[in-house]
Amino acid sequence: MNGRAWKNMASSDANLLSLITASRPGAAPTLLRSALPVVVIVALAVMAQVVLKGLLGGYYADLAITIGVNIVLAVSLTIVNGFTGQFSMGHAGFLAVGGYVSGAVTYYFSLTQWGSAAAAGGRLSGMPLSTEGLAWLGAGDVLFPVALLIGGLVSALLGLAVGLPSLRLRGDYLAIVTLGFGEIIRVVIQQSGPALKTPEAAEQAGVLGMATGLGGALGFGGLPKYTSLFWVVLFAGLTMLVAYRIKTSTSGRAMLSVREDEIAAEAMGVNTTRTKVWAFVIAAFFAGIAGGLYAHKLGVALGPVDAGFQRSFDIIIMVVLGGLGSISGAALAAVVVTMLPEYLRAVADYRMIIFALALILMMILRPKGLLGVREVWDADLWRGLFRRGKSAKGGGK
Amino acid sequence: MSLLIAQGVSKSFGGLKAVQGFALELPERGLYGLIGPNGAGKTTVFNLLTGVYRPDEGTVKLAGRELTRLRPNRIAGEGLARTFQNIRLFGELSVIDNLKVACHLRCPHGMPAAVLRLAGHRAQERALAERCGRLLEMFGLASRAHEQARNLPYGDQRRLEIARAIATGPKVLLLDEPAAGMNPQEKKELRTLIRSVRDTFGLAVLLIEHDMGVVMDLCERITVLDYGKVIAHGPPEQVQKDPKVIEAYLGAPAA
Amino acid sequence: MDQLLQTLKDGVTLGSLYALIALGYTMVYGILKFINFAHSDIVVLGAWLSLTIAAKLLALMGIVDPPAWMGAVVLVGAMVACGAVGFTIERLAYKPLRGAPRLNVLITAIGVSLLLQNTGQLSALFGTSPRRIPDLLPDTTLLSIGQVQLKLLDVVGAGTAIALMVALEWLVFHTKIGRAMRATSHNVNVAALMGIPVNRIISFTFVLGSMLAAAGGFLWALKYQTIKQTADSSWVLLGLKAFVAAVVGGIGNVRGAMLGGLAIGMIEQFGAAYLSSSMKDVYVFTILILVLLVRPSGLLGKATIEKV
Amino acid sequence: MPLLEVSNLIVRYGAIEALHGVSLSVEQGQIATLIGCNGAGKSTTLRAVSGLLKPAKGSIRFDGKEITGVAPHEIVRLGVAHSPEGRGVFPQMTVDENLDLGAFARPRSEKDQIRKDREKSLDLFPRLRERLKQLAGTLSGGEQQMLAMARALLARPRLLLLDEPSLGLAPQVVQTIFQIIRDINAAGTTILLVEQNAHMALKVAHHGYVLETGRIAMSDSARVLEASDEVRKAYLGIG
Repeated sequence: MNGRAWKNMASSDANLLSLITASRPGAAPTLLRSALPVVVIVALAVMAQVVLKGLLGGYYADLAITIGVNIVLAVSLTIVNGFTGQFSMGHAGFLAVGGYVSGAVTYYFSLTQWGSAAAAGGRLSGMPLSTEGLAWLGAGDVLFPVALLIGGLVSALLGLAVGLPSLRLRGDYLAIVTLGFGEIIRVVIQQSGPALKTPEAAEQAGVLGMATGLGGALGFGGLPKYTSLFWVVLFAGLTMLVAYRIKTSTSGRAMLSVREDEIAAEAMGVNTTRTKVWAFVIAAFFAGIAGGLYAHKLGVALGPVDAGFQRSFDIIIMVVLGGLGSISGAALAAVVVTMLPEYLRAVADYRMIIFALALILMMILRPKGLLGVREVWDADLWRGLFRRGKSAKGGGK
Repeated sequence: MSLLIAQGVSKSFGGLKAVQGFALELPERGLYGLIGPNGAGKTTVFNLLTGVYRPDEGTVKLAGRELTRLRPNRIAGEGLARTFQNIRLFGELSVIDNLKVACHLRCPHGMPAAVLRLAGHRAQERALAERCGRLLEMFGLASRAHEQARNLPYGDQRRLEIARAIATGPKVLLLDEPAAGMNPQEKKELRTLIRSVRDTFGLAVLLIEHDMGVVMDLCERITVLDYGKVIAHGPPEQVQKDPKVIEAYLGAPAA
Repeated sequence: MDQLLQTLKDGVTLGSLYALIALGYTMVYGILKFINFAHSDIVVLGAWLSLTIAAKLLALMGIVDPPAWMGAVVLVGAMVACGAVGFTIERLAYKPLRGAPRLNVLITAIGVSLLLQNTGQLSALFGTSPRRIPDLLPDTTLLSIGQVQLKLLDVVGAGTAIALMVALEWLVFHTKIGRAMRATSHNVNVAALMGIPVNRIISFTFVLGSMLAAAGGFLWALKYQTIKQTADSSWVLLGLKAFVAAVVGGIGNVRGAMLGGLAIGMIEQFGAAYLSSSMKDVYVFTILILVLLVRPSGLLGKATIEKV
Repeated sequence: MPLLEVSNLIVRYGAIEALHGVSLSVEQGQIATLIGCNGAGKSTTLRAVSGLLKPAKGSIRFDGKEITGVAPHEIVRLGVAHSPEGRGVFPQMTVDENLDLGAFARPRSEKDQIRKDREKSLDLFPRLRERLKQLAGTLSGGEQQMLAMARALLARPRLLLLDEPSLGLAPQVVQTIFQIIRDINAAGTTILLVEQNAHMALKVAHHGYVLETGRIAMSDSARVLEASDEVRKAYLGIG
């Protein structure tokens, strides 16, 4: 024991609150440091749109967009399944909600305001401007992010509804309930009426009519294709940034503690209920955004297949393979899982069989996933790997 | 007035009366023990005090505030911290993060501040790192701050659990078999540690322990449970000689 | 009146099918305390194997109309094959995870489920297009009350399901191995102290559950005739509903699974008939959520206390 | 040669070493008792002997045969029955079924012998005979203990491991249980008895071991230990 430390503590274990208020540095550098990553992400997004798109060409740019959407999905699911250790299997449900809601916003807004559901043009979407916008931006540059946010928010609201049962359920029971929720969402969307085709029809149907005219089981077609590399890189970046900032904060540590040991977490003062529900809400929000991006890439808000559990399983595979709780792991897995079938013919044919086997083997050989909760930039991950490598060479146990 | 007061606390599981009419008065800076044979209901008492189970009857008060129906996290907030019989650390988290989680209640800046990295959040993180770092130093764990908790040797895990409980900023500390599985040297250090913790932080401590050497040496007063009931209460010398206690431990003397 | 009778009949035939599948979930949960997510895929395998065996047999004998005994042969064949698959899965995927966190076992089960689904899709196996099983039973109407027809198919279907359940009930409650299963489900360690080879009992339970699943698949094929590809989402729904039945009845409880199966079948059919048929899946999940929130241990289950 | 010989047994639970090299032996036909306060590792020792725990080091020999690492159901077949701590009856099964499970490991050919053993067990525990059709979960604590012991006897063990048979029982019931332990031993079964109730245990046993935090602190004939102050010290810390 360290005697000096004990004396120091005795004299100065002031309330943490006073410690916090005591140290208050200047506001300006803080603001800069807080905003810098966002600036970098925006810059990257612009570069992706301006430079990368041309370099990649149509096919690969398209693939990159899919990868980006999958990163948003995998990282957001990591917040629930990885951070808090609750097992959600209905993530595709939120994807669907975001897709349909944001689709409804862009489609019907364009239809009623500009007389056509077609894209109103947007520089950030890489489209020529057809209507007047704000300053040098096109109308679509404003409409699209607003629609995405609305989709995300509605999805987050549903996340709240799904998160609430998690107060009383654990593990596999919760998994089944989220799967059921996802299905309910899908079934309910399928009950919606056909999309309204003309401004007059939309006008007549009113807001409620438009909100229920989502194309039903056929999917919601004719959406303006706003999604570009810019938007995808932007949101993938923001999702990772937010996830990272949560993980390295009081709230994030609370989430991880719930996953490690719920009873101990409560005994340490963590409100496990609120923590879990927050995780569900945030994850649902970003999944909703991903849904919006995906819908405005295809021009169709997700047919039933995209909202179904097959899609949820896809996302789970990424999260599990990457490491339950690792943001960079999930993002990496999203890249690999999306790209591998595109590059390897053999993988394309047996795609799901290979991933299923990978899932099973991973659970037996490396139960925490590739990276566990750690990130690729964590020094201790590499040290750990190195040490293990050395001991293996030296004969090991 | 006593700091922690339990009165008539009872709990049944199914038909089994696990704890019946448990009563305890723990004064400020008191160092008390709770002992009893296997299955006497000691850990259940801890679970009742900390809200893991809800008592069927009885009240628990801490510094005059009623704890009886609160959820465990609120009870921790009121100043009752604990360790667990079968160590429950957050194994995948680093040693220092284990302590940071325990500072949860004293962190006013939540998710929005963290996502926007506001000044408050930064200051909070700095304060957390400083305070937790100091705690680790006190417990001799500073060099292991960034290791995963599950990789610590057993004795360090026990100490980290105590440090974590301290980090919540408690008024009362409940220790569930802190010496279990320790060797004599570690036990000796543990005794010193528990005393220092009490003195430094001005806490009241209640501990469950099987090692009578530790209990008799440390505790000012001892409560003995048998079959869920308090059968004796008093200073160590008195409890040791109590025929009811001897019978509970050693069995009825040969007839 | 006709509608009520019709709905009752549908409820019983569907419910007995759910019950049969629910038994597999419940037995595995009872012993290993995890949801065998791949159970529904064994049902699918059972349906496809039934089709394959029936088709192969007809081709072999060079006839078009199957004789009456063929149904039994197909059923037994599918059950044996699925039992073997269940055994293999348990040994290779689940056994290495004894004592692992429940989440890991659940993920493995999802992996196994995906593996079965997608392997079945291979063109060398069952392919991706739906196929029709040969008519194994004549389309005879046994009884008509008003518009409601009771067909041979209904009676054989529900009869087989009920017979199998009675057999299982007998096995679990009146035989030595059944006793060993119940003992293992209550406490693996104490069971081992009785000299029960617990690993063998667990394997046996998997085989038994898989055989019942195969029977469920066979009866499903008999009832609906057209069999969809193995990764079709309707299969997952079927499995989920059977699982809901097991939870509603009280997971781990063999009699509860039967009761729950019947209850879910009835709820689905009555909801479809009297409310809205397109929302029938929603009713089932609403029931699941309600049961889990109000009485998590199910109708016949017992509440457990978590040890701290 | 002793019937059971345990040497240098080390058992770990994860990072915790629960037994640090325990050695003990039980002579054929005797009762040996392992006493000590809880947490000392008594149950752990029994669980290692019956195969529920795999020791990290050390050896366990039964009747001269190495049984370290053998699966528990095989060890039962060799003639070691273990009545576990907390009794471990199957509460949702009848007393009858519980008894049947006790004889699970015995082959069908012993049917008649099993029936006879069953009668003998029920003669030892007449209370159980009245309750054969009752669910075991509805029995009182003492009756459940009797059931656990009767069930263990049905395996026809040469060595019976009894874990805390007095736990949670009223003093009078404890007297009865210990009388039966004597009777069982008199009928030829060797017993390793784990007890917290040191007085009772030393009274019935031939030989005693005092376990203190994973080590054997004392080993002597039961008479000597009974008279010794050391035992009291180990339990209550009275110097």
